[in-house]
Amino acid sequence: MTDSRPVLTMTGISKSFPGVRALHDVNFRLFPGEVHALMGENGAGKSTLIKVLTGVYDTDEGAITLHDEPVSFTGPMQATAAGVSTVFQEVNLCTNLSVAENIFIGREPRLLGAVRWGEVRRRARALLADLDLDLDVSAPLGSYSLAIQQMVAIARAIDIKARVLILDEPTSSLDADEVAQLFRIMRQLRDEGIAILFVTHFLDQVYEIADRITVLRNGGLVGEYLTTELPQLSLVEKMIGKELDVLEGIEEHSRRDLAALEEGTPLVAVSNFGRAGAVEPFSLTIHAGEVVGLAGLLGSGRTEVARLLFGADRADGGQVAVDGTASSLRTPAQAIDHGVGFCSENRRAEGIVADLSVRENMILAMQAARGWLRPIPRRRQDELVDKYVKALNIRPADPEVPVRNLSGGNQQKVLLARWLITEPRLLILDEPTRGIDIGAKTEIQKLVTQLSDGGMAVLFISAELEEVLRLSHKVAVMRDRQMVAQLANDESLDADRIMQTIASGSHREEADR
Amino acid sequence: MNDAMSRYRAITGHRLFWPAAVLFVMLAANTIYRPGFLSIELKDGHLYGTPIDILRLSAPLILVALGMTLVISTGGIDLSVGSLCAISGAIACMYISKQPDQSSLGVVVTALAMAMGVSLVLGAWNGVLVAVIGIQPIIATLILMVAGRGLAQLITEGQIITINSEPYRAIGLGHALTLPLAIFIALAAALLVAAFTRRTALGMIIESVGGNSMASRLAGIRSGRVIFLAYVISAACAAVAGFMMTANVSSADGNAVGLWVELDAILAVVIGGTSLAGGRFFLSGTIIGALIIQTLTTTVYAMDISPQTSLLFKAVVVIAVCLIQAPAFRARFSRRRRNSPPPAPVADKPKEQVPA
Amino acid sequence: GNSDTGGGGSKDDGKITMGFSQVGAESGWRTANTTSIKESAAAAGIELKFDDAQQKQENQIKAIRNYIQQKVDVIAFSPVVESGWDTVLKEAKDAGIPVILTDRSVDSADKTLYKTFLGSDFVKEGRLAGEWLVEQKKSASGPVNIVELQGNTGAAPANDRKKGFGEAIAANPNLKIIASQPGDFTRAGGKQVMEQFLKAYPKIDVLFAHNDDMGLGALEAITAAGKTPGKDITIITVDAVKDGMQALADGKFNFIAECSPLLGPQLMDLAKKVHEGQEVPARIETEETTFTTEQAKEALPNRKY
Amino acid sequence: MTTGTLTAGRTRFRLPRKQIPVLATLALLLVMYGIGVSQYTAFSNVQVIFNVFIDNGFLLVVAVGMTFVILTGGIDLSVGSVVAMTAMVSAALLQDGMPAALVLVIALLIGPTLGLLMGCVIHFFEIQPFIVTLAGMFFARGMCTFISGASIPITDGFWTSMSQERIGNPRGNFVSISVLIAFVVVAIAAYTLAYTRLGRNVYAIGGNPQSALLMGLPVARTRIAVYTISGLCSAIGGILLSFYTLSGAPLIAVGMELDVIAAVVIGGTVLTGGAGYVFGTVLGVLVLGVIQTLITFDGSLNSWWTKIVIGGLLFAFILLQRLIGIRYK
Ligand SMILES: Nc1ncnc2c1ncn2[C@@H]1O[C@H](COP(=O)(O)OP(=O)(O)OP(=O)(O)O)[C@@H](O)[C@H]1O
Ligand SMILES: Nc1ncnc2c1ncn2[C@@H]1O[C@H](COP(=O)(O)OP(=O)(O)OP(=O)(O)O)[C@@H](O)[C@H]1O
Ligand SMILES: [Mg+2]
Ligand SMILES: [Mg+2]
Repeated sequence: MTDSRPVLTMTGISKSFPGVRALHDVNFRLFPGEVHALMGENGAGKSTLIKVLTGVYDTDEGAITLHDEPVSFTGPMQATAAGVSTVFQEVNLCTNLSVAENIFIGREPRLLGAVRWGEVRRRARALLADLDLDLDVSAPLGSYSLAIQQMVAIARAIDIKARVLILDEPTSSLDADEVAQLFRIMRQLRDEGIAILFVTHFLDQVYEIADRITVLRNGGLVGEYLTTELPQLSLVEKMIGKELDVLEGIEEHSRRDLAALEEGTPLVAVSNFGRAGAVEPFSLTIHAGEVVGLAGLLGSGRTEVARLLFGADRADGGQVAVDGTASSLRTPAQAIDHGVGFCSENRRAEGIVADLSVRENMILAMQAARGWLRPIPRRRQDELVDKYVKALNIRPADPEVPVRNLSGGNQQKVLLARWLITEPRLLILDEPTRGIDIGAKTEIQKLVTQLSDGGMAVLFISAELEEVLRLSHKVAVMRDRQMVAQLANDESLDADRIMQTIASGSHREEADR
Repeated sequence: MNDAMSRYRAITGHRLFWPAAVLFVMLAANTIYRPGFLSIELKDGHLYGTPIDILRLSAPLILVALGMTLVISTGGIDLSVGSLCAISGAIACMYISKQPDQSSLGVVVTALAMAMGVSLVLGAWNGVLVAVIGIQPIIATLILMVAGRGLAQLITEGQIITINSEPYRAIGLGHALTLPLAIFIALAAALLVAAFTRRTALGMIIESVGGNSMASRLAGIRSGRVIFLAYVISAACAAVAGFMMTANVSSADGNAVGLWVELDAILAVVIGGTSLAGGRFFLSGTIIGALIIQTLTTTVYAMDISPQTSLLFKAVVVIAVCLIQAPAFRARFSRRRRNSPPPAPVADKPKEQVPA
Repeated sequence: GNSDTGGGGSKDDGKITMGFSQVGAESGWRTANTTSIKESAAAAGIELKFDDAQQKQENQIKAIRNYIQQKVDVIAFSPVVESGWDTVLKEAKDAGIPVILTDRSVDSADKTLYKTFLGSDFVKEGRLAGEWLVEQKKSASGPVNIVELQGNTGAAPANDRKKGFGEAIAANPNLKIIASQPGDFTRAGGKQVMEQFLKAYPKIDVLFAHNDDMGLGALEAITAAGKTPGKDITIITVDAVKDGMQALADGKFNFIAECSPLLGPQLMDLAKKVHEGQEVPARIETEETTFTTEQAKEALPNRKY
Repeated sequence: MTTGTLTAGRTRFRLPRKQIPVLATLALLLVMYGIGVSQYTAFSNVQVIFNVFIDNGFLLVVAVGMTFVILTGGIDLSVGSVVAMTAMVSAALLQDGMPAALVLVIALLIGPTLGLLMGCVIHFFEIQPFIVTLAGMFFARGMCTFISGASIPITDGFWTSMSQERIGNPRGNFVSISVLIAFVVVAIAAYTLAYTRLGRNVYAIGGNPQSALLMGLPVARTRIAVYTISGLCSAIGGILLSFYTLSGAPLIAVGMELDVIAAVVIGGTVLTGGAGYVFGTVLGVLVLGVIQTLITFDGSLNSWWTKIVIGGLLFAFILLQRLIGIRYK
């Protein structure tokens, strides 16, 4: 399965940021022709290890060798040149450039120094087709959803044809189909002898594709294991340092009687709500205490629905009733006034304010709702922040560090906290568990059920169908920017039936249930 | 030893340390050149000396720069402040000059109110262009920068309006507690802006809008209003600065008042550590920045650096100031040893490794 | 001979059209100059096309080009700088449009490019100021310390006045300029620089300011330092605008070399002559004088600007 | 209802949308020109248009350089002073009798060198471009006054012929050599931005410098290059200005950086970087030029009304441009 000589070794790597020791004496090996999963909780140091490897950060201590040659890259440019191709954790592409250009920039096919644009587009189309994507490659990347951007980033990295391919949480916003496509290609590359480093928080995916696992905890190395020799439970134990409580109770919760929940005036009811070019008009009612899941494939318009309901985009037409009275949801501020909260899937562009501290990021929405003239007393801020830092296990637990210094998963938790603090009546969660480790994920799922028991309505979007099924009372299915069905989450509903609904196209009759 | 070391770190790590150090070095250099530079004497019950001059002369710049700090923090820029200074000064002086009793307090208060009113309207105009219509700030305020100069001259009809009004003069030259009143006005404005932004949530909201406007919008911040407010505050600050500049020479010159002050103000803001890209702002840094700029100007006169070379001198100082402040520069040139890192999380189990 | 085939503002109704490009509106002096030109044009029945170049040579060149396009009868302008006019003046010459320079001259080698120059001689103004000082201080035995407030670095009036003044005071080696800084022709600038001079140099006998405004600003600094302007420090300036004359009459200034902005009537006169093809002298200097305190008291009541 | 049709729908919408801002600017420019023609008879003269180019050739070249800088999200305040310094150095060297060819080479080297230095400081020491180029502006202007306090005329034969050569009909409608040089610069710049790696990297850095770095693009090299390019363009602009005025004056082109930035931004380039075209910059320069021409043709405005009207026209233009932009969004 693997060669005996590692293509890449990292020995004794240490890296500290002011006040934080991100990595301490970590060893890591990568063999040709293997998929090697790097595992650990949020903030364990996975991304930092990758950034040290690719020269984004200098190491404090330690050595890296590539093909037995000591290397010390000054940046991704050098790393790429040496045959290390990387997809970093957050989508790191330029949204102002076209899709095709994002794939090829820096390595464009040229003729006498001039970029051959036709060729660039043609190749990009071919490459994306291989990933089962049909995009307008000359449209700016920013016009596509985050998941598609993620796929484009993967396409770019794969096409570099490097000897080492690094993928830092590439699957965090992809659904089963795309993951399958990605894995097909990863296997193909592995069989060609390429070494692949893969970071994910999905255990199933690890067991599906990885040959070897390295576990980090708190910046330290726990160990390196063969996947076949490490059962799931002990993997989890090694990651979090203790045993994980199971997800009991959550399942039963969602299968409660929908009819009982849907009595009385809905909290939010929209009809014929839509926006040209984004989503076809749809109707949806959400009751207090109800969790509505949105299912659909990549680009099916789930995010667009969420944005419309929050007023982030303005609907072209349709009626909105909040608590049975006609209202409008035309701006986020308006929606917040009605008690709606929205946690965006794109945390870097639409979520965190990188300059501000963890505390400020958390209280931002609440402060905005109160208006700037009524600052939240500092003591109250500290209480709230403290509560959620503990509840969501945010690390480092210092609320005054700039949020930019947090690991991706921890940033996501900060965003969640921002909305939980406002105690909304309807909380729209677009991929809330993106990039969050299993421990925190169960915490969040528990939280959602608790909140809905307490009367909060939740609109839950996730690329993971199981998660949607586990939590929702009702699942709305999207396809081609159309809401094709709304299904009660009873015993008969499972992932297969949802996939069938999507596949078999429009089920208008069911939608008007 | 470790303790002293970390205290040293803490001081040099403070964001005001380097700007303050630069200011200190400049003052020291002047004192070496002319030992009397820092001397202050009491004349007619007023403190008199170069340091006092620097404080008094930097007062208008501090005012303008305070407003500019907020605008820059929202991710904008306000080029019109110089013209606004000219307009406010022109209106005030023009009105006073037309009155029979120029020294009456009522007249001066009316003049100030009128001028302030117009400035606020013009600030609101900037705010509307940027926040409502969505024109790029640099162009939106350029319009008023060009047209505002014309307006100021229209008001004064191109003449220098000389006034003879004691209360008005006091804004620029009056004294309180042996110190120039201008210093107190600037200080009061600084405290007011600080209270306005830091005692309320305005400061954080401005920083949030400047840091990531899309995220702020989705957090429910009505960023338009915040941006609008920043331009209005900037205009108000500029108006007061205009009063000070004109009161200082008891005359309004529509063409000269506040000429290029916008550049100095932006420079002061940037030296103070606020990024032109928006986000975090530092009022105290801005004030030190303004003092540095005024000290630089005064140094040129005090050392009688020849006019032919004074700009070269300024260039050298500005770049030196920035280099010293830049962490990347210092990092490159100081081979300091790293402090011992925070205690390592002890790995509780021996590390395992499997053979290939 | 310039045949007007219509177009532009100049119908062939015998009315002269003049294109005038002004430097800007950077000072009270300049504004008075502009007003004088506008008023006299109206009085002389000349249609004036006025353009404000805002201190930019490029703008003036553009303006002159546009006047050529509009086929005006006469072009007049006050050059922002001395050099760099040959190309556009040649175009004017080719188009048969006569050019008159006012206020400041140009350094073209080809003197046929313009008909005449009307204006003041900045060097002379500086010299007059210097000569008066030499006369005043001829009995001084010890050194006389002079400080100078210059105009904008590089501006022609600043350069020339400095030059003229320097030449004149060279006559007496006791007269020494101990410091010289630009006050940018503004009161605020004059004041700020003077404040520092007063602190840096305990003994200042004479102040020479390149214009009244800087002198007026310096006055305040001198008063604030507890000195008496006009007595402790002799003040000499250039321009003779109203506020300056007032200061002179009050004895705060000691001497002003006039630089008259009232070029309008003479300019219109010249324009007519040039348009009719008459010969005019190549250089006409405006009638200018100098003022002492007594003369200022007399002249002040009928001072227009 | 398939993805295919959706994609097609987007394509139909996208093509014009990308060009709309530029087209709107062009249309408004034409409207402004039309107003001029209807108001002033001589305005319709073709030479008026040529003059706009002749008078703004150097501005155009400098604005092209600035476009590169602004596209990366930077700013270069030193351009006006570098223009002046180049003209000043040329004039001074020519006065000393140095051969024209050598003077050209030297003059064209100074600007890029300064640009290179500024670029290095900006990139390696992570200092904001605003301050670094402001220091550069002080430096270059200081060099001007240092070289000479007064203006220096240029009498060199090469310069005079470059200045006075009329291409076209010398008695009728003509352009100057500077205009041709400016067009060549524009063409090269447009090509560079659209078809070379350097150009594309400029856009990428403007879009997101962090991402550009992580994508393995040569951020350092590109960033330093744009300031060097801007310095080069300023130097060319300085030479053109010295052709234009046949002199070097220490105070020339004061405040030009603002005109240049305005032209670039009016032309649709976004100050935060990542979006814009050289062609837009050409339009931006023309807008400023035509406004200036309109004012001169009017000739009835006094000094302060001139400023107010310039501001007003600028406002009207920007407002319409913006409103059209919103409408088609
Ligand atoms: N630039 C930085 N400055 C300061 N601290 C940082 C910086 N980058 C990362 N850290 C800290 O280093 C630690 C490791 O972060 P890293 O991003 O490597 O985590 P991760 O394992 O990738 O987590 P996740 O699963 O959430 O992505 C975290 O505690 C984080 O706060
Ligand atoms: N197959 C596709 N072809 C072209 N564009 C697509 C496609 N799918 C999605 N898009 C783009 O994605 C956006 C709509 O996706 P939206 O973000 O609503 O999807 P989603 O259901 O949330 O899926 P995800 O977030 O998983 O991508 C639109 O802006 C559209 O331009
Ligand atoms: Mg990570
Ligand atoms: Mg989505």
